Amino acid sequence: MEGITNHEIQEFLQNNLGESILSVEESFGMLAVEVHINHIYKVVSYLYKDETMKFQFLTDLCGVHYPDSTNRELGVVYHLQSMTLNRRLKLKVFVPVEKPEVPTITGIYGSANWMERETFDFFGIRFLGHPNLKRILNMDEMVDFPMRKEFPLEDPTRDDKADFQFGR
Amino acid sequence: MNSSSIPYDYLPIIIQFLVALGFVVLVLVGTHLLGPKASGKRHDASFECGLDSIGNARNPFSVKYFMTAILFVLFDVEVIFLYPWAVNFKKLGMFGYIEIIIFLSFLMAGFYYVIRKGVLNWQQRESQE
Amino acid sequence: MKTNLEFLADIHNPETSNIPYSTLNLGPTHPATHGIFQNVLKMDGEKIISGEQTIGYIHRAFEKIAERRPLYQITPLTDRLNYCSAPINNTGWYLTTEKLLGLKVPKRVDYMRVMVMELARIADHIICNSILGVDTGALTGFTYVYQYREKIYEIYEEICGARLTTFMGRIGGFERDFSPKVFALTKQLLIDFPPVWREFESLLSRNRIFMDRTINTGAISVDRALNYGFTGPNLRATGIDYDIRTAEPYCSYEDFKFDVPVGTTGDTYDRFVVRNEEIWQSLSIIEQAMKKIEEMGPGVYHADNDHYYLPPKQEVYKNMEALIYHFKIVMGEIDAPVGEVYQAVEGANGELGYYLISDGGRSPYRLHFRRPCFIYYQAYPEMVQGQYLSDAIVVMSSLNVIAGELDA
Amino acid sequence: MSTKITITEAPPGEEGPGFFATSLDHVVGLARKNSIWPLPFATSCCGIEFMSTMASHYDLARFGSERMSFTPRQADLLMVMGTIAKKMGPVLRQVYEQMAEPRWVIAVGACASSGGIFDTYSVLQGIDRIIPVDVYVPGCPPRPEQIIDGVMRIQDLIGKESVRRRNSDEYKHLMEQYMIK
Repeated sequence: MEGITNHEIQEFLQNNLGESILSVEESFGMLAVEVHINHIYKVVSYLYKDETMKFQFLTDLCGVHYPDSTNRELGVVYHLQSMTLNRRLKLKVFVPVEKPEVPTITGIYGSANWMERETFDFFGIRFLGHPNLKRILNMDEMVDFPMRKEFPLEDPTRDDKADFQFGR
Repeated sequence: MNSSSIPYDYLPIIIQFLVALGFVVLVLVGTHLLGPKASGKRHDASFECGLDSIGNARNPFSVKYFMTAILFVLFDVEVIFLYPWAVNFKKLGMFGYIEIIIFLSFLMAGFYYVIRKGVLNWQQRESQE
Repeated sequence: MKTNLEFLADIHNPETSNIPYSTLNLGPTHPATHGIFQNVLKMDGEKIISGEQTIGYIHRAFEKIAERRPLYQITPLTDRLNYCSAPINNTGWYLTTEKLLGLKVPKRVDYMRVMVMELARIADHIICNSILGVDTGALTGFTYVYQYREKIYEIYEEICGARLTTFMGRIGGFERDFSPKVFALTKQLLIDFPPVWREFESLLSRNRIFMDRTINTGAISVDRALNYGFTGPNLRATGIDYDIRTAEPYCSYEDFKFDVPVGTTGDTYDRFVVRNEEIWQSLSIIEQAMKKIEEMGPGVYHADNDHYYLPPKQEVYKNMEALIYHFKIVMGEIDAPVGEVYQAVEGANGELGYYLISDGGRSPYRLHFRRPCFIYYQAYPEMVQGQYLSDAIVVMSSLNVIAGELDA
Repeated sequence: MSTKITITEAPPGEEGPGFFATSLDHVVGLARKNSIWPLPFATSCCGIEFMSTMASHYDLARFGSERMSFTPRQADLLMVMGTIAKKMGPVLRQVYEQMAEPRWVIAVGACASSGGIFDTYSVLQGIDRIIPVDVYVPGCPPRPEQIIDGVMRIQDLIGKESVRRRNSDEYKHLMEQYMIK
């Protein structure tokens, strides 16, 4: 397909947003760019406004939890897409679990509203400046964050799979 | 002797009336006695798609609903007046025709007033937020 | 003393009239929501001022379950995402895992998958458009056309035994070849269905009542749609011809000739007509796929990869490696390679994406489903503002929001 | 077409020229049994299978359930179809409590019966934890024939139920167990 290749994107990122890019790698035909936490809003809006790149569609936004990478435990992955040039790009941001704060991008993309609420609901990553940051899928009374690795999957009230049933 | 005033000629009608009345009473009383009752605070609360209803339902609502309803009643009654005319408009001939035209023109004038006043359409009050 | 005129004038400007806005709860259990999500609508009489949604009433933690299951056991989860078109979700998941494994799937399997996916798209659009008819009062359309969804169920049963949550196919292909009955049933469908669908279209498309109810209700402009992350028929209704089958052809869609229907104003009528036209395109794709499969004749129906494709049972009894692979696959002891993959598939109501992070273990480290209706349903209050309540019902039904996919 | 057609036999009772007498329970049971108005509490995949049951191919209307009532007021049978999350629990309980007596409940599908394949933190493991259930229909999703079989099981229950059952203390004890006043 015509449109820009990953290599051109990499170059563009290096010379325009060089200081806020921490690392770039390519997997399965898509660039994964790790961005410094304070520059994420700048990078996303730059890519949005830029004429040559035209990354103007937020495909997806989700959280990831790496419990054992110190003070980079919680990550947020943004999938951007340029429909006109038919190219996808993945931005990653990592924050420590003690201070899980990421600036919101609902200003640029209206679709990020619920996706950020879902990421907060699952991982507890607070999105600063989000218009209405509260739980979206789980019950409001829920205290802890279910998608973190240490949270158990099974329903605690169910005892038919408990150990004593199997003589353990 | 066909004097039609002897009461027993009306007996079938009375029996028919009693049967109908009896059926209604029987069903009402029967279901009241037979049917089980369920009542309770939540049971008697108004159905709000599964949630508890907030606020009371008696606060004032837009007058446009009331306007629409009243105007419907008015023009519906007008149509009822047309029935007797429609049944024998052949016999009434030109006289009946003129009468109806006058009757309808009065109501059409009222209808024209309502339309120009814009009572029926909801558009006027544009949303503010 | 207020004259008659001033009294009526009061009604029309809100500052003076002290009538508060009434709020209506289009709550979880409501026939119009086709699923369980809640809209609290603030209304001025019949006109909607603003809406606020609450979802998550059947949140089942798919992504948490997916982190504890080997790869092939995640397919039943994908069935239950958009359960009106389960085969598309299944095939999307297989494409993701095959991309991670670097598995090359033979051409014939691609065509079989395309045929199955287009059948699922027709089934989903049948439900969406006929229920849109029901919501505007035309119940006969639904009962008449729903019969052909049963016919598609019969084809699914012939392929994989299930009607709705199909678990169709395996990583690398299909469990068994399509029996001749599948092709016979599909040919019969291609003969019976078009006249019925033409009749259904003629029932609604030029129907005065339907057009009055749906034309420019819930219209959304192109840039608002893109800002809200619209994809699929809802985005194409606004005029953008973005379709993943043409933008990033997967499963050898490039061998098929079909065009992408596009609307103009992005209102409910356009969404209805775009879905109608997509059914015609899917029918022609199925025809092309069947012709291509018949030309290739009976042949291989799966990629031969021992680690992920169950060896045939006779082999398992006879030779040692097949027995070991059989055991390892069934017990889920096969470790997936390390890597991060994002594979998007053109689902029936939008771009269904699978973002899979694998750390080399047997189950994914993190699996995120890009659920189209979770993303575009955010725009509902903005699309419905200033419309009437009856328009709100029709807009919600034309958006085809599926609760299973909404709260995955 | 199979020629074996079973005609439902009349309830036990005295037979005579031109009249038939039987106990009140049977008559009321017969009437209730063949006019059940279901409340389709359809939340997910089982709901789509219920649409097939109501559509022309499987047609639940042959069993007297033509009119689906989406409000609990005019509903006899609460058919809970699909996964019930914990967030949905209070809603389901409210809808059940607002139904008029006599009321019956079918748990259609594995998710409604026992939480099904979703043994997760957010799913209610079976609706019998919050409301009493009369018939469980297995399957994920159950085929329309299974749903119709569930409705027929309910019809047998209703046919044999005595008119005084809802006032009996055994039923009251059941209600206390679920804290339903």
